[in-house]
Amino acid sequence: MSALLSVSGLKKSFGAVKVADDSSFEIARGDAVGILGPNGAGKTSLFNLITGALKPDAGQITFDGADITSTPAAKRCKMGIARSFQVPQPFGGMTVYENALVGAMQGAGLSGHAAENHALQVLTDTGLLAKANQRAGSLTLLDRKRLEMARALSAQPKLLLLDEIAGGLTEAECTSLIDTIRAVHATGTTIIWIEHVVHALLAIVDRLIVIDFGKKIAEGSPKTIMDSPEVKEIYLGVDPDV
Amino acid sequence: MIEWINVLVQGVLLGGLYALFAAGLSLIFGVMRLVNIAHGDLIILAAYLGLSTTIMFGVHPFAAALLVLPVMAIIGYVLQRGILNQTLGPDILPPLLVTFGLSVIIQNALLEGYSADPQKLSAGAIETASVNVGSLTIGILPLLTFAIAVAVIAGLQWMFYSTALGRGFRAVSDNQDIAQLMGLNKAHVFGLAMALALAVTGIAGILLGIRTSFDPSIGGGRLIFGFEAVIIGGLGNIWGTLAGGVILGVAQTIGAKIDPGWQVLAGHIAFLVVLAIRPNGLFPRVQH
Amino acid sequence: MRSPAVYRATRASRIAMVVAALGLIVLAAAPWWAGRADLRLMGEVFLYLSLACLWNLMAGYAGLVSVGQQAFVGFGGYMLFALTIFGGLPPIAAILIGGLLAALLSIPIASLIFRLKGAYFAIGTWVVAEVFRLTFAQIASLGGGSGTSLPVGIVRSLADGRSAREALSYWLALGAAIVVVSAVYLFLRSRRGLALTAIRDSEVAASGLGIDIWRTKLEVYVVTSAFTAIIGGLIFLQKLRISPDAAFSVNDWTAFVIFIVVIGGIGTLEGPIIGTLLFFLLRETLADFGTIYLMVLGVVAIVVMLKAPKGVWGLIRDRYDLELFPLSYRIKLNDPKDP
Amino acid sequence: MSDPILSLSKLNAYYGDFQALYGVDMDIHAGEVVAIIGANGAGKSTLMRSISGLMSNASDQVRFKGEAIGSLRADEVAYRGLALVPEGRQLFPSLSVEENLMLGGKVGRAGPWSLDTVFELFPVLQERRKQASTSLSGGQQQMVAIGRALMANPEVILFDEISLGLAPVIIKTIYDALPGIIGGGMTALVVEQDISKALEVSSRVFCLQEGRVSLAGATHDVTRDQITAAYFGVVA
Repeated sequence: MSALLSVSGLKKSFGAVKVADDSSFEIARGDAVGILGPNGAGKTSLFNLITGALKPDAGQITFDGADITSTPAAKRCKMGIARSFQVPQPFGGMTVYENALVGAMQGAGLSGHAAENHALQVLTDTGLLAKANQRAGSLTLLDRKRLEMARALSAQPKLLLLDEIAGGLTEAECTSLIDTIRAVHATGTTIIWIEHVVHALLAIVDRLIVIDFGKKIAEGSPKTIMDSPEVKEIYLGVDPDV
Repeated sequence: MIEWINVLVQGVLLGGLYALFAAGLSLIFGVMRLVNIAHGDLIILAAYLGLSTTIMFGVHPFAAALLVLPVMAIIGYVLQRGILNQTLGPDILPPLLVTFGLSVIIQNALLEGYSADPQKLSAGAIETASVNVGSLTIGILPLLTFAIAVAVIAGLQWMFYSTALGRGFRAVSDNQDIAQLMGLNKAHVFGLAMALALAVTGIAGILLGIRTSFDPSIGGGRLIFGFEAVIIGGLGNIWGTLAGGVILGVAQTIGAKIDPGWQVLAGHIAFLVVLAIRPNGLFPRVQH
Repeated sequence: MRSPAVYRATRASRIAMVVAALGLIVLAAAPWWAGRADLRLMGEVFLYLSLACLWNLMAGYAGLVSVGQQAFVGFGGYMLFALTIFGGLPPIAAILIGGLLAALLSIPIASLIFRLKGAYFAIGTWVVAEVFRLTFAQIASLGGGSGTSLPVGIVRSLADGRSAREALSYWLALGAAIVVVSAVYLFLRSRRGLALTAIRDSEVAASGLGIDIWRTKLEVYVVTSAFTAIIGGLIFLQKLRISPDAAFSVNDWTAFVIFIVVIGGIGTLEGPIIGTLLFFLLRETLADFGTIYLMVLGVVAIVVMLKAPKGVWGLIRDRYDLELFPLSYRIKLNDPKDP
Repeated sequence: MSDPILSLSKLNAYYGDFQALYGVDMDIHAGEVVAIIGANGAGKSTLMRSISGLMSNASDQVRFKGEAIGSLRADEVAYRGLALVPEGRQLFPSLSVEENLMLGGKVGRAGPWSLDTVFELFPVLQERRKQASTSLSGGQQQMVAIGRALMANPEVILFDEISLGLAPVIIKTIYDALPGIIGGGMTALVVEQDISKALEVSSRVFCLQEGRVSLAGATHDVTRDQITAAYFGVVA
């Protein structure tokens, strides 16, 4: 079976800083993959390249059998790629519900009651329904992060890219977030998740990719990766001997 | 043939004046990303200040510059710290609207104070003096204007790259927060940049006033000439601004040669053509 | 538990709708109760209201801050003159065709000036307007730089008698305002309007959610240009005389319009309406002071931008959560649970 | 014990509606090296912004040598002798290496640091003094950022994630240079996600979690388990 997303030889640099250095990997349909790496390793840039917010210097991205390397961002969303932003980008002047409605109408291409109901469902699933009428600009950071996920889900993606949505959550909130993501994954949505809160990540993903300096330095099952001394050193900065 | 060379030379020299219009615009955009819609009206304000000074003290316009330049600089500093600093931010509307408001205020204040009658600064013999180069006759005033433009731009370039003040301008332009950490008060630095920009505007205003007649309504047009010179030359490149001014000046004199009504239009068309083929201008600053 | 319901109209919006309908009936009957000068003034109010609504759609929603809308006002005005004088068209047809031509013309213009960003886009639009002004000043058959008047025959063809013509001119202005406000309202209420509002708030998120930003902005620019030209035609149908300086005046057709929108509240539908009323209130009050009035207007605009950037309507809305035009989607929660 | 050189009392910090710091208390004494650790989003950078004046707070929530500086601007704070090495280096791209350093010295405080002593500390910078700062490697850029802060001859220096995005060998070079900097009696706050490096150089440690101090103590007293608990909010 062909991969849903395949990235090969991806390169991107800003001046001397390489954010993607010959990155290659494949994500199969239904996968849940975690991405680890220190701050500034190029994780968010990788998402920007996959979603089309950045143009690569070299390399190829294929999605669902089509070469999307030079496809505009908006089209990629319609094809089935949606993401959450690490720094939340809510439509601040619109209500929470309208934020989700944009994804339902534009990304998922629904209209009328189908769109309205889908947006409602997404808010129910992500626990934002009680705040549906609130202006997104007045949300707390935590709710903004929830909204990031809700909006991405509202586009009914085949591939969902989550960028650090668990940071700063309480234990209970984190558990409910994990439940939500697990439910999304169970419906067949493929997930790539960048996360520093490792225990949350490990509750969902069945594979980890570690990147540093834009380079993929390890890939494998969570257990192999987390036990690898070099990953411990690079990612946590913790001396493995301690 | 000689006629066309003459057109070319006149155009280049006219470009000096446009480069002076543009230099202040370019400086403040470079330092604080501000586009000042009232820039043209400030040029005209400087011309009127020059007019009042020459009348009040009975001095030559060049001597009047000694008063006009510092006054314009003070106006710039006060304007920046009093009003314009509050408009800076990611949203482009506040600076645009506020400077638009200033433009309307300045225009109508000048109208109230000086009436709509066209005025001119009288500089005496220099206005008509000329030198002959081969079979070309070149006016001293346009030549002087061009030389001043080159000197001003060279001076700005030197200030920007070789002085502590320029270092501060570049640092604040790069990263306001970090510059603040180095002990630079950005509100003050922006005030200084605007003061310097309006001092240059003062030079432009006086030279404009000697060259042609002016009235309170013509500021908008001067803003557009300056803006076109900046974009043609390429954002962030101060020598490019001179080149942009020259190209605009030459386009205008060629247009005027074909039909007097075409002078300004030809300049605009040159600008639109550059925009169509080189949207970043002819000499954009090289990104490191 | 029943599922939550989506609704849009609020009590305030229903009341506003009824009040507006009654008000419109009264306004439509104005030729029978208002004096000649008042009728003229009200016609002018409606045309400014239309321009303000259109500029607000472009700048407040699509982020296209243009200071060159006088290009299309003047173009529409000149098309009225050119198509009636040389084409023999009836004035109203000429105005509508002028709108169509403006739409066509705006496409190549957009492809050029959309290359400029932010404030440079703004001045770029101004350059285009200057090109229009200088070009029309070159057309000798339209009076060149000094302009021309609408021939008496064409004016007479509008309606019999002066008061009938003035009533018609008033109704056209009123009708235009109703059409523009309704069109902008219906557009913003549609799914495309929702997309445009999303672009207003965050372009990066909007494009990530499947919205083609360039195309959406182009559509807004083209439609706005067409309507602005039609309003321009109506303005000069009222004036009966046109010249390049009057037709392409940056102060009359752009600066005042921007002030209206900002004072009223940019990025809202109610803002331009309130702004237009305040603008004319100020103008009529200070009319005797000449240039002072314009300086006061500039000061008011600056103060509003610095102290209350959301404008008068923004202040009211934040305080009372009011919405007269029901654009928002609201959710009625049947079973509010504590989070 | 003498009065603290830097003292935070009930420091709250907000981004709009969002509260990033909740009543943080901290006393730093002259000559101390204090580590501040915490997960992403715990409030470390907000703390640095609050102390350095990039974020404005209630005036008496931050005191420097007894003076309430919480509501001063960053440039005013800089003149009083507090310097920040910002996260991500943030050199001025239009300035050369030397100009970046000279700008650091703009506040004109007297002390041991000058262009010469900075070049002595990081000799590679002397060779590249005329180059554009963007043409340097990440590690060299970090040296410029540190040198730029030193040029102010501060009494307290804040290091915000100086190992971020640098290869381990480079991090080692930078940290090897630290004793030469803070050995001279300078007070330092070291914010790090590289916990072991932070603990290595510090005598006291504060751990932040969700905007609150979750652990404070002498470095040699706290255990790895305590840190893990304070860091992640769960016992691993």
